[in-house]
Amino acid sequence: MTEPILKVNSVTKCFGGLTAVDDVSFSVEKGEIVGLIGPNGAGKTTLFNVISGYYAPTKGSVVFQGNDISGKPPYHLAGVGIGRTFQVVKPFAGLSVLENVTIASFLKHPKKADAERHAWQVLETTGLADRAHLSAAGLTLAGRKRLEISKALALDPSFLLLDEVVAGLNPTEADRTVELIMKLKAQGLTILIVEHIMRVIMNISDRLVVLNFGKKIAEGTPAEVSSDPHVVQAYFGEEAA
Amino acid sequence: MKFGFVRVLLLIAALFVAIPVHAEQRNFYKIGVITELSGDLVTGGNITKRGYDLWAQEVNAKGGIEVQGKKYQVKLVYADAQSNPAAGAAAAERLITQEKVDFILGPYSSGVTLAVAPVVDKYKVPMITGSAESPLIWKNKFKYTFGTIPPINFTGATSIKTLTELKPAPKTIAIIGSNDAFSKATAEAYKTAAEKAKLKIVKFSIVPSGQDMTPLLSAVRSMKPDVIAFGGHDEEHVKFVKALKQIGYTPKALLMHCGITDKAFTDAVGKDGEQIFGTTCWTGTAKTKSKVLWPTASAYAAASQKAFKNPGDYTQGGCSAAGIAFQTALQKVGAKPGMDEAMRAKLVQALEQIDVQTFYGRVKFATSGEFYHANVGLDPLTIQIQNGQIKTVGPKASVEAAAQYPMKDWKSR
Amino acid sequence: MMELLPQALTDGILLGGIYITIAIAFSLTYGVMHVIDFAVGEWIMFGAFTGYYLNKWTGLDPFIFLPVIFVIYFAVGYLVQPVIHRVLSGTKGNPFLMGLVFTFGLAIMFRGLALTAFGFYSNSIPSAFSEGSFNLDSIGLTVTIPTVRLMGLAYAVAITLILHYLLKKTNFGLGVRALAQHKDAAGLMGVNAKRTGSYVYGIYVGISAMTGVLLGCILSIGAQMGNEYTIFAFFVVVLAGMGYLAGVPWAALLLGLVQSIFMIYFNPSHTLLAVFVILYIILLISPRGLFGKGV
Amino acid sequence: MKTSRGAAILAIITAALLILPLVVHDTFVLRVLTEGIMWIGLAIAFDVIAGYTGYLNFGHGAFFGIGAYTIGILMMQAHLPFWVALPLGGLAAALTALIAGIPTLRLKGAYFAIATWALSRAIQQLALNVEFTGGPDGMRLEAFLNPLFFYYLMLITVGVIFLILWYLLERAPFGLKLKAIREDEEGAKALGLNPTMLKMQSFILSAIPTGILGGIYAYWITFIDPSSTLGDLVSDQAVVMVVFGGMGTLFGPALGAILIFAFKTIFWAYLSDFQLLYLIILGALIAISVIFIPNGLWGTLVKRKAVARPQQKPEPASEPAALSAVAVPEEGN
Repeated sequence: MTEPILKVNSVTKCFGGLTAVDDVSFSVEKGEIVGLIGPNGAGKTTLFNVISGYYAPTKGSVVFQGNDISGKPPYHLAGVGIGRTFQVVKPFAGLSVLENVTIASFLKHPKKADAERHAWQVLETTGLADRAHLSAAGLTLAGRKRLEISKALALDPSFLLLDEVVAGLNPTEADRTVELIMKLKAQGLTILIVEHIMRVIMNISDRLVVLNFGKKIAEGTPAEVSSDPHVVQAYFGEEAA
Repeated sequence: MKFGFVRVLLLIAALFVAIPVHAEQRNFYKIGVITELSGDLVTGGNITKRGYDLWAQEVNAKGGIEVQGKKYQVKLVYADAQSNPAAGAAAAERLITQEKVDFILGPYSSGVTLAVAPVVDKYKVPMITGSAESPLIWKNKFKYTFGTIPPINFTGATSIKTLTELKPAPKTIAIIGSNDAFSKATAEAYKTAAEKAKLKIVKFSIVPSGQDMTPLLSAVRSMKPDVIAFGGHDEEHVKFVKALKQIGYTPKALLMHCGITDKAFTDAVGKDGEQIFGTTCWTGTAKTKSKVLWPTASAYAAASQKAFKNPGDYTQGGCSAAGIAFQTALQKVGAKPGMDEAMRAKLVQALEQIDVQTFYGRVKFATSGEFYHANVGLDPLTIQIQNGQIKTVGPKASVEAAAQYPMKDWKSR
Repeated sequence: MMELLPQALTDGILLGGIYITIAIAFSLTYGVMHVIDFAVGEWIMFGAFTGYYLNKWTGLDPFIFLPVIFVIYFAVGYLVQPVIHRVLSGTKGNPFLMGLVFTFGLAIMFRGLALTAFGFYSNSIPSAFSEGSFNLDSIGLTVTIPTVRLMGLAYAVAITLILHYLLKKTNFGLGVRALAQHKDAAGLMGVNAKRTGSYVYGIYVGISAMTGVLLGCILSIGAQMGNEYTIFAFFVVVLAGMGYLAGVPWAALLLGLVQSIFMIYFNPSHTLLAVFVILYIILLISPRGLFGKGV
Repeated sequence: MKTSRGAAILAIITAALLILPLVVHDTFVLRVLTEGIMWIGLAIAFDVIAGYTGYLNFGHGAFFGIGAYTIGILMMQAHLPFWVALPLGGLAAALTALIAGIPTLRLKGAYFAIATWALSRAIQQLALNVEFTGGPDGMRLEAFLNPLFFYYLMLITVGVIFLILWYLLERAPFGLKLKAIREDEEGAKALGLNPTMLKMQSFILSAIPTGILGGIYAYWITFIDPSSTLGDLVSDQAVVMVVFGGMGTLFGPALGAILIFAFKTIFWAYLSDFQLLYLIILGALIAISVIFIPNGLWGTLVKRKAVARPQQKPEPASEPAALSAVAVPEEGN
């Protein structure tokens, strides 16, 4: 068995007295899509922030492609191949869509012309090419979520962290995004995804990791997880248990 | 729209170039005035402007300056130095090259004067400043720059001397100066004079400009100095007197500088201004006699009162005297309007030689030493505010009234 | 030198009182409207001259006019605010910066108007309170407290308490706090953002104008006096944490004490240097002001 | 807008400025142009940190003053020739930016603006209180009053500054990276950008030209003192010029500098009896322009043009809406 691309080893993250992530361990194999689910406040986004370098773990470590990356700044992680999106989308509102993506392309294409060409390619992939010259502030929510993915992709990452890229979209748009994610997987990208919409996450994930109150309560294939009593209890409360 | 940009540029360029630059034949003297009409020093700048204006009015009212039997009117052209040396230098260049002025009446502040002086030297156009009095100006020995107000290190000693002659003689002094060029030089001049007069200096402090000085004065109060001397500007004088009064310390004598001779000071502080000493070279009641324009200081004060509802102070008088100095030198060399470089050089020579009695006192510029081209003809005066009037209390030869000493307590006024 | 300490502390606290009056209302407007008002010093200056002329014409003590001046300038502020609101709620450019530059323009214009209308001389507002002072010799301290400065401190405390009461105990205050917390949410709660903003700005301009009268009694007045007070208003508010009202008195007292102690015990010429360096260092250690509670 | 046409027009303006002294011999005109060019340089340098990076530096004047004092001290006390002292002035400003930037660039918005203001005031107080600057008396440099020398020196210096900044900010990736920092510092990190480093580079890039211009100013004006070179004048004026012209562009601040300086100079030179009116008009102008052209003059002009002219794209636009809000790289923010 090959070395997993990402290993999360007993990661704990505390804010003051509050433990947002509590001793979580799991790993992601190359080429798979792993879903990270859990009720609101379960610590998913915090864990994302730890993996992408926005927070240093209080305890434990994150190993990416065999290197300990815990506590490394985000821009360093982008450099080693980790791309991420934000749950609250963060477009550079004053710039055009193309410029937004070009900025990300600079990572692997230091020349401006190359970066722009690369950005166009990414926009073709994500279906935003027709809106390339629009101001990013002028995009719809769906467009902005697509832009988030485009920016992460423009980094040419080997590992993608997607934070609720489907939530809030209408069914058609959601389907298009799912299609895109599957296409990325087919291209060989490894993806860790947080998503609220069960229909989506159950369909696309190879495996699921379930968090509740900062702790990992289950891990396995979607089928395994959905029948796990802990998970059912976490999601539907005591009445269902 | 890029063409719009070009058009704007061209328009601006045209505006400057279009101004006629040919030499003028004229039958009046065109005189440049560079002073601070805006910015931090707007008060001082406007006082100098009044001095220059009053001189020009008076000259013109008398038909002009008589040179070789013909009378020429004077016309002042102003340029605002914006309390900024760079603007002062630009003003000089504009007045000289575009307005083709015959000579220049200079800025209020020493800083602007120091930036203007090299420019007038370059173009060989004489300038007299009626106000700037930093010792630095004269040390630089600019050939074309003169000043009618003697430098502070020339005047400071007199008032300290007057104070030491009072009975019972003061023994201790605290000296405070604001941290600007003029005020700091004033404080230092007082310090030098106090050392020479064997006064014990219990405190010598320079404070940042414009600040509340109450805490410092509290410290001074604990040392109980007989004399407190302060170098500062108009607004600081008001603050200083009020602070001293608020903490309730009345020294035997409070010495400030010429700023208090302006009526605005007594207007502002009222009876709290009483009995404050100052250093000056001129008051509206000075015993001066002159054949040029105003016959006496009081005639000048009356004219000023009529023109500006203010009898004028030492700075304003110095500025009017600057005009008189030029006037005298012009007559001496017979320089008619539209002077060439040779004539202007002669004018400078004449300025170096003049020794004239004016309403302001004697004007005589030093031609060597540390006061090069500063007026050393004046006798510094010690003045005191008595019943809202400026009275000369020293030196002996000029005394108008006996010094009131020690100072009356703030509370019993 | 130690016997000077009580006086040094007293002077510092009294000076701090002056800084409170300059900064507290300014902090309120920042908290609510997020505008850095460069014209704060000019409002103070206008108030000072209004007090000066009212005193001159009527011969009455300027302290009597404080309510009149508040009413006049409250109205002025109330009327000016919609313009600032328009600048700040613009969608183009950077509204924060625009607000700042807008008030900067106002400040320049006001200074020009004041020089034209009031002339260039410095002046002073006479008051019966400028005469006396209290001595604490009877309790064994060599401390003098000038009555007029004590009035200044009392005014500062009164303003602070009134603002506190207004914000914490009234419906209006609830609206203001809601607005400061979140503009959109406040709107949902039925707070009229525009109207409330106008009241707040009116209160701020009114208080600043009254402060001007006080400064005229304690220090001096002049058409160009505004700039120096603007700087100190900014520094106090930044030190307190911008928009954090409760921090203002402490920050103001700290600045006053630093200035006073420095003038008495160190080289007075370095006083402002010390003030700026201390402000700078505090910002570096605690980027949101002394208490870390600025917005 | 087409780069070739813009470049051609710039070339024409440059050529015109280069040959101008052959036609115009009036030294006052040369002086005014020299100062105008200086303000263009100061405004665009200020815009690097303020407009492109989004950090409003109220201490910009400190770099100018430090440059001026460095040249003054090195020439008058160390007796170094001007050409040796001048780069050292830029270096001194860069060092100041480095030392001041490490802590201040962590601050945001108003805190940064006021901290930098406090810093510049502290530097001014320092200059007032130490011996080697001459304290409040200021410092005089040896007068070398050659108008042509200073005109060409200023023109070439500002021209070079403009070209370097134009390349770095509009052609190289650096400018877009700075804009990313301005728009969203946290988000930029995820894209591999190191904000701390970029902000520092931007701060230094803003400081060096400013320091050099301060040095030229000192030698040109021959007198410097704390109130004129280390006061608020440079910072205040730069803010006004940049906001009026249009932030986050190079042409905007240049246009703002030209118009504001021309307005100021014309008023000053030919309407000097109305100096107070000048303050009132300038103040009103700033306030009104903020209300009606929040993107600055250049931002507004370019936007209107951009809407009028369809943007060329590699493929046809599929949505008509795309035309209504086309953005171009120079767009101000």
